Amino acid sequence: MRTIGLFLLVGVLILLTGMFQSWNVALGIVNMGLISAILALGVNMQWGYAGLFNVGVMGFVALGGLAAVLVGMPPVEGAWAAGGGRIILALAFGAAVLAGAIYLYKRMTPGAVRTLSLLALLVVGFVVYRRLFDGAVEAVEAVDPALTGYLGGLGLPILFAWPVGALLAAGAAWVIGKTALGLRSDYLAIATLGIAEIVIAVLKNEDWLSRGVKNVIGLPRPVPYEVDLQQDPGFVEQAASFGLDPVVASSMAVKLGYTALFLAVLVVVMWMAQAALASPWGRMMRAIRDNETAAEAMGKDVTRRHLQIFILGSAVCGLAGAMMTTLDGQLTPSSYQPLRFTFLVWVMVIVGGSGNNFGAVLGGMLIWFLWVQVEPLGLMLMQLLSSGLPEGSALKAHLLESAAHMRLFTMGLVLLIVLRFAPRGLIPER
Amino acid sequence: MDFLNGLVTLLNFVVIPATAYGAQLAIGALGVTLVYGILRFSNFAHGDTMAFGTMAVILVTWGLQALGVDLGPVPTALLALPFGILITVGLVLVTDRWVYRFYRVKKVPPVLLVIVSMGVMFVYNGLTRLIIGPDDQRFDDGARFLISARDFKTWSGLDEGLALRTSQAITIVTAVAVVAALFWFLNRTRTGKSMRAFSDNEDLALLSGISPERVVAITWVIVAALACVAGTLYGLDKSFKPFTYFQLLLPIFAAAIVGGLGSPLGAIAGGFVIAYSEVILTYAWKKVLVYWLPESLEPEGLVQLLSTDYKFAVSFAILVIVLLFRPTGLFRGKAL
Amino acid sequence: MSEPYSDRGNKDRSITKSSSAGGTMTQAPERDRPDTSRDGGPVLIGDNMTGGYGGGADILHDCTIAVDSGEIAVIVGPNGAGKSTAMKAVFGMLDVRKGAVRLRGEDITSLRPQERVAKGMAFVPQTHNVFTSLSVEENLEMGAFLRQDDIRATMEQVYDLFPILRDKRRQPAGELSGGQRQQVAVGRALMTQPDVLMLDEPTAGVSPIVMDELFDRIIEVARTGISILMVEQNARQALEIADTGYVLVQGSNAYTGTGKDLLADDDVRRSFLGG
Amino acid sequence: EDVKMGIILGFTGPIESITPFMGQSAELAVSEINEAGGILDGQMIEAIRADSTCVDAAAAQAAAERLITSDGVTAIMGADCSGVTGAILANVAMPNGVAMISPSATSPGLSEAEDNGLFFRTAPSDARQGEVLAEVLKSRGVTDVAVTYTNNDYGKGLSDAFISAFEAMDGTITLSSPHEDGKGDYSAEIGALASAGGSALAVLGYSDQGGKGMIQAALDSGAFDSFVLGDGMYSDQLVADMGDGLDGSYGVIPWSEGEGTEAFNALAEAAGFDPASSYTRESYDAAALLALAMQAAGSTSAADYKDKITEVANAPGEQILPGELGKAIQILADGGDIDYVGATNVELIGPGEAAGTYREYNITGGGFETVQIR
Amino acid sequence: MIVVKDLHRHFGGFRAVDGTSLEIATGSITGLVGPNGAGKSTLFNVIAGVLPPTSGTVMMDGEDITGLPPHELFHKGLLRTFQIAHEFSSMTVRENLMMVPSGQSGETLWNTWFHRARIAQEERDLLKKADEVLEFLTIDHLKDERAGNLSGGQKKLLELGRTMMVDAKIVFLDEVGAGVNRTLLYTIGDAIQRLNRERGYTFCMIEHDMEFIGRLCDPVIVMAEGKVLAKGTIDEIKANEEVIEAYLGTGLKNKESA
Ligand SMILES: Nc1ncnc2c1ncn2[C@@H]1O[C@H](COP(=O)(O)OP(=O)(O)OP(=O)(O)O)[C@@H](O)[C@H]1O
Ligand SMILES: Nc1ncnc2c1ncn2[C@@H]1O[C@H](COP(=O)(O)OP(=O)(O)OP(=O)(O)O)[C@@H](O)[C@H]1O
Ligand SMILES: CC(C)C[C@H](N)C(=O)O
Ligand SMILES: [Mg+2]
Ligand SMILES: [Mg+2]
Repeated sequence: MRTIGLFLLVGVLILLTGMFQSWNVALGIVNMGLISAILALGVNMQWGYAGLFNVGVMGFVALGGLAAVLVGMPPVEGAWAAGGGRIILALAFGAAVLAGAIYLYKRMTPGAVRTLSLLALLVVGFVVYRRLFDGAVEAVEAVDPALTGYLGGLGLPILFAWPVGALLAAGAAWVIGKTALGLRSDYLAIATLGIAEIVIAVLKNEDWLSRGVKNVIGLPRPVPYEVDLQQDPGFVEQAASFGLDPVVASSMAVKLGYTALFLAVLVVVMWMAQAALASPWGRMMRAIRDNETAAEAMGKDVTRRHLQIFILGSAVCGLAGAMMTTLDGQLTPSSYQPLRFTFLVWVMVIVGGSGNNFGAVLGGMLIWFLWVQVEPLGLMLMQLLSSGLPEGSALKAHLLESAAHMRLFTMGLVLLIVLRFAPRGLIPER
Repeated sequence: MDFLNGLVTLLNFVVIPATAYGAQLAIGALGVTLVYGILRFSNFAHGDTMAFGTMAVILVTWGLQALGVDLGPVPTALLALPFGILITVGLVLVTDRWVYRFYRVKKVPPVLLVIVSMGVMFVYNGLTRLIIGPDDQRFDDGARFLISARDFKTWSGLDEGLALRTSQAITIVTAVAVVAALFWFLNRTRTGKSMRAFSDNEDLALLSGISPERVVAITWVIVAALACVAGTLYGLDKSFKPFTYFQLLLPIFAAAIVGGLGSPLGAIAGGFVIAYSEVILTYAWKKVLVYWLPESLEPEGLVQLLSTDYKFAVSFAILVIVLLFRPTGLFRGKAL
Repeated sequence: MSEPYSDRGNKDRSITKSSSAGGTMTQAPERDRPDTSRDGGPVLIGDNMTGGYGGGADILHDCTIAVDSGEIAVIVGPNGAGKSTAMKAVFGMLDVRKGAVRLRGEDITSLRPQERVAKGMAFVPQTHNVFTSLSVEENLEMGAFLRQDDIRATMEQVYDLFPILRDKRRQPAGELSGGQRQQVAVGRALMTQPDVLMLDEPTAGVSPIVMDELFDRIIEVARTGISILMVEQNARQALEIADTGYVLVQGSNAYTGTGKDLLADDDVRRSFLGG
Repeated sequence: EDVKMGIILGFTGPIESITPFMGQSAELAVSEINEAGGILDGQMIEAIRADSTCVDAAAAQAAAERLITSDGVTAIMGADCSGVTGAILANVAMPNGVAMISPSATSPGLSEAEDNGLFFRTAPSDARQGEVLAEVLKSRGVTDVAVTYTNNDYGKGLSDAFISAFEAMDGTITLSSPHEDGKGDYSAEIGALASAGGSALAVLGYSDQGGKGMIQAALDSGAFDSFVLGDGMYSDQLVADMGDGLDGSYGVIPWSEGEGTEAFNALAEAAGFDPASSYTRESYDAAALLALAMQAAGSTSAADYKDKITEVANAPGEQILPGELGKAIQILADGGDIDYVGATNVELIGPGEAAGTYREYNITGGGFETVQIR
Repeated sequence: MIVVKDLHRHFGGFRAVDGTSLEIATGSITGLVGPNGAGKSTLFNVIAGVLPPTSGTVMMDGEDITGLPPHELFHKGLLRTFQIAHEFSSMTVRENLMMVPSGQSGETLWNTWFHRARIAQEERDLLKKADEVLEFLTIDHLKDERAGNLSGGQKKLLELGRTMMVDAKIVFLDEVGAGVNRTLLYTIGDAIQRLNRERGYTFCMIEHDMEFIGRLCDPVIVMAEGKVLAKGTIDEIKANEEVIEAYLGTGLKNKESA
């Protein structure tokens, strides 16, 4: 009941936005809200089901974004010729060295000999790798750096990027999980946070991969371009029959296209999450979250399950990341900030109600709505505050000037108020 | 001579900056670690508490300067510090009363407090900017250097300079003093022990007659003081800019965690681990090696292990590695 | 400690059997008893307490628990009967909806636990009863948190009672064995030097030799005038030393009487003491 | 009926300290026009601010979306940072057919972005600045420098351009090391750069961000004593803060000498803000150009006025300086032609971006001293 | 049969288990007693894979199981309870039991999406079984209560109940009796004997209640200071001077004679 009421509330908020601001704004919020909901679902799986404190959401989202580039952009021909093969070779070599090191570490008996041979392997491996890699990278990055300077992608339809984004994130999660999942709570948190920073550092600095901070813009789209629609007489006619301006209609049509795609993904993910949670699998996960020692003693392989859920949740984050980059139409690594891509998602999960999938979805939609709307809200707040002051007073001027900073202030205030009235989240776990 | 030149280079570009930065992180991390250790949550508002405290100090400093007060070579801000601390304590206590207490009484799980502290962070963030604006503020006066690079060169006759800033020296001394005091307080005094007892088992603390509100209040007072001191020292050394203080949050958390959450000694150690790993791994060792190695062995390249592009990533990689070998940090923190 | 040693033998008490669990008011045990405390009632009484956890259903139904100075009162009963709940209610750790808690005649129903400590009460809960990250010695110190005088002598007494703790004084209590922890917990409460000592299953998990020590010591403590209220599953031994025994069933007083009487009662033996 | 113009800048976020001035500049142009009677026969322009956050593409798009579809703006002055600018252009401006003029997005990549003729900028692409900077060094006989740049599209693009130009002139780059803005400490970067050596350090960053931190760290440790400064580093505040530490340093800044700039400086000072803060001039020009183009087209629809932007900005026509916007509107209303000079001598070339001239300056005695205009 | 050979477990310099060797015969109910801190729980934890041993081996039916993780031991039929109850506190009492059996098809994600009918069937059976166990332990009225809200003794019962959900070979009980009402405890004792006789479970139990031990256990092993002090029938143990001195104390003797 409460669930339905709250979802209705969000619906009404969005309708109001549509009526008082514009339907385009409302749809824009819905689209990002849907993506946020998926992201929140991913985090909720890790935290709400299994108690894994992943604060590296940003990293997985970014990997999803990378997938969008790698899948969607056309390959840069000259770049492949210049050194694409060699880069792949270098990377494969690097991976082989690491695998060899792990093999040695496992096979040899501990002692000075092992340490030395490991060290030797790694040092030699590193030098050779850099030799192979650096030259190739330089060559690739030299190909028209202002425009390309990277390898490009596969030139496939961008929708393929979504599963690929999930896979990429899952792969990263596997590696991270194998190494760091032994850590408890806050220690795992900071490790994932660190790893996310590393992912972003790679995206920012490996220009051959995705142009680094120079950004990739103009990603292909899964939906038609507004301009094309505006020029399509059929469409214009149809718009007119609804009494709509073709420009407005076109951008709404495009947004609705995204909405449909995102909604479809959300429904599938949600169904899978719900089915899993309501089954013995979900019960087992809750048991593990409650008491790992006891779960282990009851025959549950805690490590494996943690890894499983970590990979799954991260894959969902990667999926959402790819969707987001698709919606943006561009990859801008420097825009990946922990505040926006990790902590805000956490706010969504907790405000929504951790452990509850519907809560996560609600939190995603609601918090995103607020994140966008606190700007005018903050402005309003300041006008309200300063309305009593005499026109032209220095304080009033100062207050109005600071209005922009009320954005985060308002966000904080709203957050605190919501949590005060729903400390276990809006839709608590059972 | 060559050896000395090499040594001075090393000191000037590695040891001194890393130590000072490490100490800055450490004092910040102490605040974080204390909240974690006693109130049991990761306080995201700490960076912005530091910013707020620094702002208070700056405003008082300006006031003092306007009155014509100055301390000679020592920055006036130090005189303003006690006032700043008072203001910060006030803010933090009010926050506790209005915000955190509600959740404490409800015994909510720690993550919720983490999220609540994010809300507080946003509010402080707006507050600071509302009062002093988002801009850079310089407020250090007095002598900037204890030893400046140029003076050192003339004095020693070496090719390389060595610089030590007043603020760096103050920071290092403060860090050591504060951690010693805190360690003593928590482990030797009755109040300190009762705070640890409270964090360990709240109900049982109650049964021993320990007043929770008192413990919490003392904790916040200390934390606010630490935040104010850390922020001010940092601002003196670099400059004050609210946005940077938010950015400091990550390395501060990293430091607190590598050291072992809840452990004051750990916070100090963590600060240095983070600072040193950043500097050492990305330092181009060529210059030092040129002085120290015979000519035949002189390196061709820069002898830089990793480019500074990855500076931030490096410190986090170190952190992850440390945690893999010591899963609850260097000083065995809590795993809640 | 200034309480006079009270006569433990000459008491005329018989088993009172309540009509049904949670039913009508039972005859309150203290009414049969000659007045021993200063103002007429027992030193500590949880009188007709009704209440439960948070917003949940009531666990206690008109439950009355009392202890007089220098006396040992023992509560027994099946698991989940509400014994621990009754103790917590007396100590102010949950809301008592009906009834009252009085200490030396003074109504303390609305006092917070830490205020009750200041009034001379001490409590060892059944679980989570040590500070796991504090050393054994610090645990004991925390027991004496409100005391202003020199605590070293008391600490020595505790160490004499539980010698193993002396060896482990610097070790975090969380690293102790189950029985050792239990000893720390009791030691912590003794450090308070209370007038009323409340123990929730103090002997759970301690070895026979320590258990005997503990019971001996409890008698000794009571002789100095301290009132002792405890829950026990080692019911036979406990009732042997008890002045008053309470059998709780489903949150109500089922039987009340002297320890010996309860031990002699067949019903009680069979249903609650293991034959 | 008012004409609405959006001003999208990062009022919060990493460049929050320069955006207020940029916003004020743009509003200065707007109010100047309004005082002179507005455009299109007395329609007043209403400037509406929105927050681009500089880094959060999604939030920036949402803000732009709201400006256009809810507030009904018909032109956008902004955005500021190249990343969000690209996002707004592709996802909001183009679909809705609204023109935008960015005062400060300087990434070379934006030259090639698909824009349906709707995107312009009053700042030159960094490709050009890199060349100018290299020439300056060469003319001073400097052969080896260390480079540090802010790690974003602007810094990276500028340093790429500079390095390739400098190396083409046989210069040596000892080490090129990025720095992140807003970080706590730059000793690691300075350590590495100092060790690599070089007769000067080229700082291609922001004057109140990492760029400042780098200079501070270099001065404090005595690593470098001469700096070559990119456009983002031009700031009185910086020189004031560093004391005599910057004496002997030099740099370039998109500039225009002459009446236009001076007129703007006077206006800004009268309005009470610092005209020399980064991108204030460009912001004024961007807002002015939008208004003038509307007047020239006689319409507030971008479909009509977008082609007029280049026309009013470039010759032929009567030269228009800051402070003469009223006059310009009158000329246009009378069917005349103007060549908007503005605060930066705007001349739009190629895909609608400023050609830009640069001022080479020295810092001496705590002030800037022009060496020449390139 | 479990064979522990020269097992050590040290904490820093402290030898909690100090060269213990013992055997637990298949089909027996072996009692393990000893003073507080003798190393009994530590020994259990090492056998059950919670703590790695410092040295020494543990064999189960001829197979070396030293250091295997607990979940693998569970699959080999080795179960244990905890001295300090480890319930899943936010789950209901019934769920606490239903989660125990391994190999539930509903624990595989794939099945939760595509084989829902099979899962439903299994769940019905589990539910029935769980309810039976709860009834036996007299806490069936609490089946939908959060396990965290149980009383101290009830949690102990739940610990025991979990071992009754599956077919085990050997069950290690760490003071299940502490805090359990005596009347109920003897019912539990009967159940243990029945499981032992009818289903062939082997039990090894730590307990301080000598009467309870006496009723069930043969043989009884006494540990002290990390080593085995004595082994024998309950009467032998009670008569052993060393054991009396270290563990039983004279009080017991007095009481028995009294
Ligand atoms: N993590 C640890 N660190 C240090 N010492 C420990 C640790 N765990 C246990 N010990 C010590 O090992 C000894 C044996 O403990 P153990 O729990 O095995 O005793 P026990 O025989 O089960 O006693 P009890 O009957 O009281 O449960 C104790 O003295 C205890 O202090
Ligand atoms: N925190 C709680 N919240 C809700 N119900 C609780 C809580 N603690 C205990 N209960 C319920 O109250 C009833 C009485 O519990 P209590 O702990 O008082 O029993 P007890 O008599 O001490 O039993 P035991 O001998 O097992 O310790 C039990 O049925 C239990 O389920
Ligand atoms: C305002 C400046 C910080 C913008 C910068 N020139 C960019 O393109 O990102
Ligand atoms: Mg109990
Ligand atoms: Mg034990």
